[in-house]
Amino acid sequence: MYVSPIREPLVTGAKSYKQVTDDITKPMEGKPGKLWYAGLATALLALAFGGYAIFVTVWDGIGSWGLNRTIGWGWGITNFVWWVGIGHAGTFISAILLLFRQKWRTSINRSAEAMTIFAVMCAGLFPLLHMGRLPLGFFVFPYPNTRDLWVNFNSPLLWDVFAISTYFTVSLLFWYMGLIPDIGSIRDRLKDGIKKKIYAALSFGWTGSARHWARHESMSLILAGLAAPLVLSVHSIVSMDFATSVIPGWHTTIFPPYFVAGAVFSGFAMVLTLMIITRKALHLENYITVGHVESMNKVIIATGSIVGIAYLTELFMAWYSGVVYERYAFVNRAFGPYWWAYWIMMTCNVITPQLFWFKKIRRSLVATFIISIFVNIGMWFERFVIIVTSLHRDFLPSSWSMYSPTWVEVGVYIGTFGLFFTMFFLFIRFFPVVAIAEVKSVLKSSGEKFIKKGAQHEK
Amino acid sequence: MDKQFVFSKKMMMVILLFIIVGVLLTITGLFVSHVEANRLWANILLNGFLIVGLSLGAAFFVAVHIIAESGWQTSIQRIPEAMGSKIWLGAIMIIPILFGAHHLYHWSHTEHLDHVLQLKQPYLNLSFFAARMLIYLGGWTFLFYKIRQVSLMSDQNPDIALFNRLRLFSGIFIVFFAITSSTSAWDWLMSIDAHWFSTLYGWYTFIGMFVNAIAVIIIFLVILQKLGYMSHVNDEHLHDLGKYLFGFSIFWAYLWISQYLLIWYSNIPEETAYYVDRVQGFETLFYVNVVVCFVAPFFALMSRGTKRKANWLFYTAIVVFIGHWVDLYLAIMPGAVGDELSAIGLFEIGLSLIYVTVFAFFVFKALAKANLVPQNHPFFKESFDYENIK
Amino acid sequence: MKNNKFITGMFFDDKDLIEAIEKIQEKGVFIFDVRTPFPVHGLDDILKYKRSRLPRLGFVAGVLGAICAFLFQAWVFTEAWPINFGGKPLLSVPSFIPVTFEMAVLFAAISLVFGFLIKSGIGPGAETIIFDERTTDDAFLVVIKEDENIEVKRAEEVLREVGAEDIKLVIPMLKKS
Amino acid sequence: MKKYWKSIEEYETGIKQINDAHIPDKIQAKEALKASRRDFLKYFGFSVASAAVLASCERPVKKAIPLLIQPEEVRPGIASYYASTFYNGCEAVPILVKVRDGRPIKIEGNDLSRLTKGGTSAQVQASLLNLYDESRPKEPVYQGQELSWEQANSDIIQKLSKLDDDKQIVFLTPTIVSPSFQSLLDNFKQKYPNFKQVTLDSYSYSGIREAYGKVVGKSIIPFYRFDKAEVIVSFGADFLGTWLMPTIFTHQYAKARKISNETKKIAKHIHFESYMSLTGSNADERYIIKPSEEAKYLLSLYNELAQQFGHPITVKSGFESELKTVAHNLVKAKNKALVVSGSNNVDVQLVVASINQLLGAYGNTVMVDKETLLYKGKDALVHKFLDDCIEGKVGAVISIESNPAYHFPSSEKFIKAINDVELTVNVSSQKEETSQFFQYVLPSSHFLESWSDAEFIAGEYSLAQPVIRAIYNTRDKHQIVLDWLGERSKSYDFIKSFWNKHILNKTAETNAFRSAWKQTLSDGVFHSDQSTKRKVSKLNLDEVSSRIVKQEPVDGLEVVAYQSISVGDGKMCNNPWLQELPDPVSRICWDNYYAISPSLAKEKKWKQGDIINIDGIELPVFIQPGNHHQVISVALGYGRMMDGPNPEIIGKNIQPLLERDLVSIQYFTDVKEVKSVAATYELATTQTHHSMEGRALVRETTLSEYLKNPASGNEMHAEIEKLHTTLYKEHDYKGHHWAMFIDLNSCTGCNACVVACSVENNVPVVGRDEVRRSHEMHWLRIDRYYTQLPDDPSSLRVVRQPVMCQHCDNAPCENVCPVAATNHSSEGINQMAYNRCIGTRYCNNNCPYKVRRFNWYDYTGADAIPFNRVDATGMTSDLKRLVLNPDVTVRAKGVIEKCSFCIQRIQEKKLEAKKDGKPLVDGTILTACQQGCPAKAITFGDMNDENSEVSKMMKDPRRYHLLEELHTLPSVGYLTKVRNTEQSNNKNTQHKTHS
Repeated sequence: MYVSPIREPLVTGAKSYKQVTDDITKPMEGKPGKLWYAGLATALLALAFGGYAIFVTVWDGIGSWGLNRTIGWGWGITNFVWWVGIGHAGTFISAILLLFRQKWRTSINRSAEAMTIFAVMCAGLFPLLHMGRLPLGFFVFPYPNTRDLWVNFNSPLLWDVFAISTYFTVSLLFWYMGLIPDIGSIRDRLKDGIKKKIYAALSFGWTGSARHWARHESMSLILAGLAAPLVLSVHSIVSMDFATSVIPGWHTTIFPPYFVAGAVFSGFAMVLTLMIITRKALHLENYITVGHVESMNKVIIATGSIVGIAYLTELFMAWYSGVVYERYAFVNRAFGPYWWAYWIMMTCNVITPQLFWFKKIRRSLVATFIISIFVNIGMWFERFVIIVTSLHRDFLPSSWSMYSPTWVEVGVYIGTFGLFFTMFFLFIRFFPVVAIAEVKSVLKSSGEKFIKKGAQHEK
Repeated sequence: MDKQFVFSKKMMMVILLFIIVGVLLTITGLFVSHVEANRLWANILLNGFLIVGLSLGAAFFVAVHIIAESGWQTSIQRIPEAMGSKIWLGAIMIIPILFGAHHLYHWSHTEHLDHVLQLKQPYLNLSFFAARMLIYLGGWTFLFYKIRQVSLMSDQNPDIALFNRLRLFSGIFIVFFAITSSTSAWDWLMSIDAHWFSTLYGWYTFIGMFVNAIAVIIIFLVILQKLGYMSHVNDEHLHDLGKYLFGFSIFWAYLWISQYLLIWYSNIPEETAYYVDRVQGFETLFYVNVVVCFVAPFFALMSRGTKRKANWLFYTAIVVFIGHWVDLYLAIMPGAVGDELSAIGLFEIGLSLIYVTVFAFFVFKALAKANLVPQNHPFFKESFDYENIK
Repeated sequence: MKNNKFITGMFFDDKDLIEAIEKIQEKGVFIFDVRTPFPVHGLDDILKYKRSRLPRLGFVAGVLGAICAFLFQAWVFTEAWPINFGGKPLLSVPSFIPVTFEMAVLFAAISLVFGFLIKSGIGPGAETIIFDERTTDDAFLVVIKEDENIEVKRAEEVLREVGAEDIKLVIPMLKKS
Repeated sequence: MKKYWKSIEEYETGIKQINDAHIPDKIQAKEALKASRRDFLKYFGFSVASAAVLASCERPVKKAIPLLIQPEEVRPGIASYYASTFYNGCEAVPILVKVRDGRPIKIEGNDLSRLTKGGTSAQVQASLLNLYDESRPKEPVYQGQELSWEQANSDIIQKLSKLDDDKQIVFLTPTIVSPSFQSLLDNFKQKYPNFKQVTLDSYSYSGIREAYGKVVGKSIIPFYRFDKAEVIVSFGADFLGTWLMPTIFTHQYAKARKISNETKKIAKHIHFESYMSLTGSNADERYIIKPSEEAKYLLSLYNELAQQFGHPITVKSGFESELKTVAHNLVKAKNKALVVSGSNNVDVQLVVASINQLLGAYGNTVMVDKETLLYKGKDALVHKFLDDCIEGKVGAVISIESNPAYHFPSSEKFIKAINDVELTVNVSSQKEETSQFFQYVLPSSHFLESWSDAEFIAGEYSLAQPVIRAIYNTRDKHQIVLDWLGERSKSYDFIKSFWNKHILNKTAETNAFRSAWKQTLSDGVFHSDQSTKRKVSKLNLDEVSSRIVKQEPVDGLEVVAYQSISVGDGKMCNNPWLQELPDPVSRICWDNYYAISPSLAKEKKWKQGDIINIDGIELPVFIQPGNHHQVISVALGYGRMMDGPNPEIIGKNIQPLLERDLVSIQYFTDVKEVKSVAATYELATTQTHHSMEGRALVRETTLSEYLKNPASGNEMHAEIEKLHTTLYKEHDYKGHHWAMFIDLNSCTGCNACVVACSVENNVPVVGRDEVRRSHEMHWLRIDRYYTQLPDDPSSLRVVRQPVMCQHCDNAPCENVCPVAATNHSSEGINQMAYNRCIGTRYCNNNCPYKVRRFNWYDYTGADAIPFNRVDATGMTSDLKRLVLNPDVTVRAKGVIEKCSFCIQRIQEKKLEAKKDGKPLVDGTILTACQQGCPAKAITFGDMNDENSEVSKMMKDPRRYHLLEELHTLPSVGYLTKVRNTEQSNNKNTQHKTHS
């Protein structure tokens, strides 16, 4: 397969196949460093704190959160949407970029998908915890019961149950199916021992047979084909939690695609935040290159701009609608008591990513890191703005109210960070963070060594 | 591969024939059925927007692929380029609606506006409307003219800097288009139902025109292939175009259902009024629209094999094209004409035939101007050396 | 059961591998298997593997999932216990779309993965033969199975002729035999 | 286990017997209070439950006759209703008490009363809870030592007889409305010649009485007829809230302002006041004056009227020109006009009386022949009593329910003086501050445990009968006095014979008497049309007016003290339902506060919640639009101890501010010193935003507009109705389709419905902290908005709107519940399956009306997890739980709840109709809010029944629905408010219209 010489190599440092395996599996061998232990300990601490906050929530009741009769959802659902959004990058990278033949996905899809799975786990916690009666949460499943009562298929929350669990399952399968050849690689590097046995079991007996590869590729493509609309559907359905209502600021038709764009936007930001650190810590600079970062930044600017246009569209339509409630909702967003949240959102989501129009910034790791964190913050506030500022002043001014979180809500949020990073630290320790086989498959077309060769050949 | 397209006399005659047929149909239509002024103007808007949409969709296709540094599309780039360079033609076709605005846009009757429409006056007034129209059409025409110009220049000049200029203009075009595609859809289509609003409307309209442009690109491609050109385009390219048609048809359906579901669900009269008009007065077309625009391409292009068959693709593309014509019809007629006075008769068919064939004529002319494959394109070679995963 | 004998030859470049395979096939020798560290393009064509039927499986499962999900929802709302929710029609088709779609995807994805695992004979705890541990690293292995048509020696010879390195005879020990 | 609860039959067999036979009961009760909650339940709750069942299996009531239902026997699970009378020292209201399984669980108005027609007030509704108050005195106590009733009584009798002849025996009581009790006291006076009766009212109306002493020769309060008035002018009389008898007045007022196709006339209400009162907020025209100027205003009005009538005028006071139009209105209405004043100043009331005389109101809107028998206290006598105490002339003070330590105008002086009195006895059914200063504390029964009667307007009688055996070792007041008199008869016998002799005028123990008595007891009310003719004499106002004119104008801040709608005079302070009731004007609960005008706040740079100190009393500031710039208004009745798990003093008692050396207490005073305190206090409020933001929520019109077009102010309804497109057909409601209508023109915002709803539906009380967090649980709230034309503060008006679940047929909440816990019934009710609810609160988010309430904590004790109950007010104590309505589920933590249209009542009546084989008659089903409403503003019925009231209202041009443009199709409808004014604030409302 020919690749144009003006394209940047995706693997630098003139790597051979063997070097690829060696480089990527290196962090898993030997004793983990102090940094790793410190990180894991911090994550576990946060997790424990979150656990305590969850205990308080369940034991005392949702009253331990800052919600009230007007604002039924606050940090909890904000965090839910935020985490689900972050959980969109992985599958987007592996599925949609696969369909669009974007080869640069190979270096980052593995870890991005892992993040997806962990983020969805974190996200899934919130709809459970925000229930007033968590122990009866199983009512949401349509199971035959003595009352002969099923569930309400009209409810977007119920759609969420299906969407999130399907998304989690499919993402997990997709991720794991991609992982087995690499687990096979690790297995084959290990000498006999318990570790080898575990990896052997985990590898499902992967052999690398050409027949298996053919089937694997075919399956991956179809899975990608399925996962692509799935990614769209998940955040679309999440958006419908709001958009199906009649609440001004919630009920707007642009929500499904705009939420998806926002999700990819925030997901990419989170992947960037973590990958910039990880590539440094695990010495993967040759695999996750500045070129990769730039490509991701391009996605960020695209999705960020889509989100920005959606903001403006909403704003204009609120005015254009001529509806008192709609108009007020948007004026209130910008100039009401929560104006600061709105302007944080606007600054972080619309203005900062525009810096990526400059190639220098797009290719600067430091700038990217900072902007990615801005985007993470901005996207959190976007959900906060949508949920809280829409609810706190809706139709009847008599019920207007204010909301601020309690330590319990903050604690649960911190706890999900603990969960996410605990999983992430374990992941980088026990699994290869870059898809070994996939990088090898593009090495010839996009490796530095081969591109140079190709270019010479042409001339 | 370096074959230059020759717009033969024979072809011109065929196209002329089509135009004549169109004119005859139109005139017959005018005599057979009573065509109200509203219906006349609505059809002018429909066809004008159709042609603008085709050019714009194609222009966007080119720009987005340039900016995304996509390789495969180099092989067919000249077709959307030719289409995109005809935005001026669309502009000529759509600008006349300014003279029929009173027949199309309820809000232009400033003498008796209700409260809500009065509130909208700062935006919905004829002079601002006309100004915006000129900005949209002028902007698109100019920016795409630059893209086309640079693209043609690079046929002679292998300088990579030209490619960077191409990227720059594509970028500007996309930014401009991102905003104006929505606002123009609000202006020209959404404001027909002046009270109604939907935030998704702009994007929905955009996806419609994009899918339609892809369908027409396929149609042109297959026609050229039948005429013995574009032999360099292989199954892989067809496969990719098929995937596009398939994928964006699904995406169109996704936006369609998103808008419909949310409005259906909340059932607020100020929003449902739009769909009630369509479901009640145009029930068959309403469902036909979904079937033709989504179900048909979905099943037709589901399998790998069909995407790689030129004929199969060609006919699917025609079906999709008709589907999006219906989509536009549904966007315009219920509000501008109403279910009692509108119909799809000889007049509609004839008029659209005229517009489409005139457009085709100019596109063929544009195709004849340059090599069918962009020379010196940095992804030129890459475009012919790739393979779809099975 | 008799233990099969396999002759393996190793390559270190996919290009070499493909050239070698083509040569081996010219000699009329059946290639039992090829082991590669990553999917090598065009290999399945050369080895004349049939196109996988997994897509069809996925399609059928997806359609089945969609139909089941839709019919179930319709049954619950109209037959099992018709309840008026917010004045919506009992058969509220638009409401059923999300779950129908999700179930279609879920059915398709699960059947695809299981189809792949079952068809490939791999899975948790599956026993497979690994001819050479380098094949998951950087080595490309051509495997020829000894049978009536080809003897071990001939196979080794063929492999050597096409430039394979590290030619070996492998007799896997099956635990259960 | 012993029966603790007894039938009333046994009650009659004698207290002595009961006391002897049931000592364990006493011990039980004592133990119960000491023991832990769980033990309490074991001893008490269980025995209550079983005893209640046992008791009800017997034929319990021989003499107390159930009113509505007279079954062969009382069956468990079936409620009985007993007629009785509510009287708390302020107003008296004939009531019905709903008793289930031996427990009174709800109070309704007695619809046989021709004065209230079944109306109640918030206090009436809530008074039920005081019955189940654990802080009530439970045993007779002498100097902190418990003793038996016999011991206490004999001690007291002995001490009374030992008193010197020149020492007075003073009975200190609030106004006694019970004629039989008054006769008992008269008997007492015969036995003890040095007996003296002093009436101590918690709020003085002495001024009116004194004035009428001059006008008609007897110090009466006339009976006002707001229903007969066409023009009502009130000077600071909060007659819809607290003035005299607000429940009756609200009923009258609503009648006078009811507008319908038949009567297209409404009374015009002009209100002068210094702070925003409930009544003022309902007025058509409202003038803000300083309290110190009220007299002058009235005098000017008098002069203006006299001039317009061509009568001689008196000394001018300077406001004549301002009052021209008001006077003109009055003159037009002539004898159909009514002027009232809330002042306690004799001079002021004399002017008012003269104005009414000028108008010819006597015999029409002011009845002097039929006097009001409330508030009989006279300030002069109260002062005299205090002086007597100080001078040592008093030998015994027996306080009966009057709580002088709190209510006495100079309570500190009183407390000091009382120390030297030989014998002090406090008879009380509630915990009182007085008890700690008195030697004897005798627990009297709650009015629901007592026999009594009432004549609150001459000729209007009402009986009170016990509906439960006394919970503690208490005796009713009649019985206590009877015992002191040494009479062997029981209170029931005494009252019966008293009625026989004096009221029913029948020969004893004849059949005629028996049936009349039975009927009266069953009806609860009795009236005779006898009246005393009184001559109204013409007054010369010159002396009065010169006194008024001479008054120096106050140039500075003034404090106005008023009674709040919820807590009133403070007697019912210990009542969580009332404490959590948001004030209808300020929407604040759980505290009193200094209400100031926004302009004063701006001037002084005070923000809401800033604590200020006025002459030694610190309270937080509340910014109240509609207050006079120089007026600080503050509620009386606070500063009392609230019992419960966390006993605390609620608010501050501001009575000390009013203690000037005046004979007659005035409820306003000038401020000597105001200091800002560097502290803030968060007031608990249920509404923080007060403008409708241009939304057509409350729709109103003026009378003249209405007469031109009955749909005026509601034009958008027809337009919206036209545009009601839908993407799916509405469901058919084949049987009933319940609907409710609220006439915004009738609703005064009195809050009776809110409490009625809470009582009926076991709505939890959450406490101040939870209200601060907007966690209040009321299913029904009364939204209050201010409207004002731009740049015209005088155009400030108040509109109110009771909002409960709207039972939308296209309910946005139902769609989104994932577990189908809320859905639509076949009769159009938006229903909640509490046991299915998992608490996602999604429904609440989606509710445009925000009427759903979430159980944030375990407020009720229904949660499965132990030790997590959040019950700030002790509402889950085992005794208080007896008040729960067994027909309504007590909701657990984490569950959404909301108005159910009183589904339990609907089912009950449907079942009855089915059993009787008759179709359900419109008006049979009354929701709790509807039944409690004194203004009859709420109508409930079946809109499928073409002849029902609600069906008629569906066709009323005033009909609209809240947020109807959303097409939620609410089953609750509203009728526009019609103001009798020229100008309307309606124009300010942005109408959303379509072409």
